[in-house]
Amino acid sequence: MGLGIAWAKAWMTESARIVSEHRGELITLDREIGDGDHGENMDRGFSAVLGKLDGLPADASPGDALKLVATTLISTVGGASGPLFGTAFLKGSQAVAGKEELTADDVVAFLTAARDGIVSRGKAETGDKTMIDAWTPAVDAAAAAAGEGRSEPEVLEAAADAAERGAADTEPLVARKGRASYLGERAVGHRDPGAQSTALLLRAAAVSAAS
Amino acid sequence: MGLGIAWAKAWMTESARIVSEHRGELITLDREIGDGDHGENMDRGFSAVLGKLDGLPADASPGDALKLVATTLISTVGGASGPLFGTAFLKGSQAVAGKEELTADDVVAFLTAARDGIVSRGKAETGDKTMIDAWTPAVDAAAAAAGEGRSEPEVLEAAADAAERGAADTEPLVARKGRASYLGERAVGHRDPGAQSTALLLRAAAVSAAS
Amino acid sequence: MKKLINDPKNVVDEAVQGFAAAHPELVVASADPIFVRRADAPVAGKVALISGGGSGHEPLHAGFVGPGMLSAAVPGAVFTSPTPDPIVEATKAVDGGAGVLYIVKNYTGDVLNFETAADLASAEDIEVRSMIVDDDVAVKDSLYTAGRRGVAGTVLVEKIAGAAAERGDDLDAVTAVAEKVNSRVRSMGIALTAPTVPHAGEPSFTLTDTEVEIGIGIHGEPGRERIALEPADALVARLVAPILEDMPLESGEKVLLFVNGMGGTPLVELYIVFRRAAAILAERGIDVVRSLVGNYVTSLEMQGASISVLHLDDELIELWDAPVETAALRWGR
Amino acid sequence: MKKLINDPKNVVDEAVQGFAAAHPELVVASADPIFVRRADAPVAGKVALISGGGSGHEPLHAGFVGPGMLSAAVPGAVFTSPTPDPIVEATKAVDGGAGVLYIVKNYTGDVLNFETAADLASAEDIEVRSMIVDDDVAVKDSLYTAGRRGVAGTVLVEKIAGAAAERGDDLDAVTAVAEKVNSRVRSMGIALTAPTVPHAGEPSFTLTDTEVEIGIGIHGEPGRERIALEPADALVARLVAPILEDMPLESGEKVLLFVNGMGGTPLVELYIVFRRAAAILAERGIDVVRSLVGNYVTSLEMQGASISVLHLDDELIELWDAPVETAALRWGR
Ligand SMILES: Nc1ncnc2c1ncn2[C@@H]1O[C@H](COP(=O)(O)OP(=O)(O)O)[C@@H](O)[C@H]1O
Ligand SMILES: Nc1ncnc2c1ncn2[C@@H]1O[C@H](COP(=O)(O)OP(=O)(O)O)[C@@H](O)[C@H]1O
Ligand SMILES: [Mg+2]
Ligand SMILES: [Mg+2]
Ligand SMILES: [Mg+2]
Ligand SMILES: [Mg+2]
Repeated sequence: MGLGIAWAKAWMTESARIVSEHRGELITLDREIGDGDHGENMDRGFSAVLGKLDGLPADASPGDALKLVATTLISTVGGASGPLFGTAFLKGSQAVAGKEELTADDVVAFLTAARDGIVSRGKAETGDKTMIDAWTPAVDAAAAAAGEGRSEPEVLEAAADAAERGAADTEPLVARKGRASYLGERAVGHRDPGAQSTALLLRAAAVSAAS
Repeated sequence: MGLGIAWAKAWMTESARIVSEHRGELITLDREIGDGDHGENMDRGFSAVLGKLDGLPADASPGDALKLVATTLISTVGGASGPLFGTAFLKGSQAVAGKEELTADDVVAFLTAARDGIVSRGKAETGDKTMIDAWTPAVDAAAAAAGEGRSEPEVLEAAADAAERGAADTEPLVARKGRASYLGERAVGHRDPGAQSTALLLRAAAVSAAS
Repeated sequence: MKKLINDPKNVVDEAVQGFAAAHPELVVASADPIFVRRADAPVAGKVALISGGGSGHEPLHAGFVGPGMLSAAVPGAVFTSPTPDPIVEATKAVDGGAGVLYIVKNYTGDVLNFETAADLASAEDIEVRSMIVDDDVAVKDSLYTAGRRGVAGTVLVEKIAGAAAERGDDLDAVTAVAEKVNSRVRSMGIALTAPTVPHAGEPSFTLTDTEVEIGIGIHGEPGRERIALEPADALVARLVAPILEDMPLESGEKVLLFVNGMGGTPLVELYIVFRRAAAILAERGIDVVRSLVGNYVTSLEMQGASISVLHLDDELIELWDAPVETAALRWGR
Repeated sequence: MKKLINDPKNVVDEAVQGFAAAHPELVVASADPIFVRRADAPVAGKVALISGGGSGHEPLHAGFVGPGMLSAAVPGAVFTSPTPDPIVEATKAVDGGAGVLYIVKNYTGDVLNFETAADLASAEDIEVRSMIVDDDVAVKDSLYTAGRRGVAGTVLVEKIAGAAAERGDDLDAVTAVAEKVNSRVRSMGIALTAPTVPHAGEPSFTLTDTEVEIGIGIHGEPGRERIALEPADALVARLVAPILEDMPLESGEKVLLFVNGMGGTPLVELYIVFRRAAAILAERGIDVVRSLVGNYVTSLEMQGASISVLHLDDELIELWDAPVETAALRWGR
């Protein structure tokens, strides 16, 4: 049994909750090496997403839902993270378009397309201290788990775990993209806010799949 | 032996010293119920006076010196206190014009003319919480002392003592002139800075006469 | 105290030098004594306008020197009225034979020093008039105070009287226009923080993180009352009410609404204040036909704002709209 | 946090409403999505200019909307790039058939959102070009950063490109002028205090009473280095040096010197900074022939300043001097 529209909706509900809960923490991370709005941006975006979920047609697929997330994030978040997360959900939703239920491989396809979308917009490489440093380990861990034949919830859990480690691993890095890149060495010791919010979103996905 | 040019010069030297020493205190008093510049204004004025004293001709009278003080204060102090103290020294110097040495009665004439000059410019009455509340007790005390036949230093000391009491007595008053008048009841409990600087100047006069 | 200054004693000198260097097409600065005059002064046959006062209120007054507004500005030390000498020198420098109007904010020091200057200038056969600006409704005008303070309304007086001089009004007429503006403008201010006078080195007063001072002046003098911070809309209501109480306006009457920043408040906040003040006036049917929003009469880096309402008529509108070319106010040329 | 605001979420909406209410002769505001456009837009046959970005930098950009400068401004949330929708709507509202130039400050968010908007506008058959402003020499432009930031120089780009559009240049030519200004302007800033973003509620960084941050941006991002407070003249030297290092100027060359306030610094201090910066340039024989001093590209209530030097030529001087009529910059009409 794969992940259907109920999961997609649950994921977004949980995302809105977890982002709102961590709003202050994301603001603080961004204040330290950016401009202090990341928590506010994400919170604004996912509250908007929450408000749109009910408007989905009854027969919507997960891909439809995730595409709605994409356009909503693009039109409400702003900043760097708005277009980047928006592109991630847009490309990800296209990768799973039309499917009623997502299999483990679909989850990997979604995550891979999402990550690739961010890279093609933002041009960040691994180690640049951006959200990519959470997305790429997540994609790799998800692919490995799916390769081992794990279930969808397990694949998402592997992704979330890896994203969290990836986010933590941004701390010692010097940033080469985004606002933190202006800081040079002074960014060292601080976690990238977008990597942290990526971990939160993937954790929400895993939690929603498990329950 | 009355008070000659040496006294007048000593008075001004001591005034510059005492004003500079109390600069911070006058600023604080003025910050509380005014705009915080009185110490700076007085300090600027009396440093300028100090710089002019040497330029006095050898045969200058006390009145000449005090007139120089007047014009210097008028052209360097600014604010409310500049024209008021300037007028005080101008009118006072005119009252003793031409005298080589000031007797006790001359001291009273000087103080009276000075006080009247301030009143005619500033229109303050006793109890308005201004420098007048130091000048008027000083004039009265000086007149009483001179009437009792006291020496010049004693007359000045009586004036200084009375000015100090007068300055202290401004504390419970509501101001009706100057910036402190904007405060209404909120000026109560604060000493008027101009009354305080008046007391300092008259103390300088007394000290210079005694030594 | 953290400021972009060198020796606190040189703040005014250096700022005036910088000002003159930045605006050579508009002004010339005299260094000793310090004043700033129109580059083209004296303008023959036209009434000259001079204003001045303590520094720390920039762009007031030097920022308003130029065609259509002031002929000269005389800056004193920070928050300290200038002495008579520079006023007299400025008077001589700008008199074009048609006389000079002194626009004086109502502070004892300003009044006394301009008074002395007027005496000295008259002694040199220059015809001088003085008018006193006292637009601040925070201060009760009674026998028991030095009278209302001159605050942000001063800019409106200077602009409109300047236009009257530019159109060729004689000294009495220019003075009458200035008096008319003053009689029709009321202001009220609020402070969120205190300014720090450079030579004092400490804030003029202290407000906690949840207090504001209502009825503040422009010298870091404490205001009318200290209250707890409220949303902007509520604070705006507190500022507008005493203005309209003091100068009742009928529905249909025209006003200029001026929201002035005290120096440290961002423009976004000033526009939020403007929005509500305009709405309150609109609710009463009062017609805001002209407006001004910005930092024009400041109190160093103080955070806060003032609201001024000028009751317009056709003459005042025409004079307000007339061309002006100064560093801080410019249109029509 | 003490500000003259209501709900932090409504800061931008209310400020834009206030702005439009204060300047009805110049601008019209759209409420949903939020943007501000010239009252007379679209101007047929002329290239339209749009800029935008996070709010909190006022008067940038809305204060520069009007004849001779921007056609529209798109304000995002405080310090947050706007989303594509309002940019697209603004584009449709101001396109006069000659195409639209986006003037984008170099921040990842601004670049990406304007990029998406350009795609969407092109899909609606509007010809769009984008140019990126990156004048901040505090940031090393290398493979290892997001590149230089767009800061105060943006105003100069907007003014001069606006004049090119007004004189009838086509889209390519206006874009080329904007690029030319950007290639000839360098800026460097300093902060004495941090701004507080309304929705964050706390200062973006903390500086002690004796520290300043050199190479600051306009978003409360920390700067290049933190040093002990020095006299203004020494700090100015630290700002001018990297500008001239990056853009060597020969003796006799002409520049525009722009001293920009960050929002919370009084004008006196800006003029003290101008004085010294002009003197340093004069020592090298560089000719300051135009100047601008004031709070134009701010960072909320941050105290601090930036210095920009624009290397002029005859064309740039002519376009700079051309008439402009906006809320924050106005001359010649
Ligand atoms: N070029 C990029 N590629 C990938 N991620 C990026 C890039 N630039 C910025 N980011 C991410 O965006 C996050 C910041 O988002 P946010 O604070 O919402 O936007 P802004 O930086 O515009 O204020 C950073 O923490 C980083 O993870
Ligand atoms: N009308 C007046 N008559 C007499 N003294 C006055 C009057 N107005 C003000 N003063 C005195 O001037 C003092 C303030 O001087 P100062 O601070 O130097 O000037 P300013 O008030 O212009 O800042 C007050 O403390 C008061 O003693
Ligand atoms: Mg951010
Ligand atoms: Mg004082
Ligand atoms: Mg004073
Ligand atoms: Mg941002």
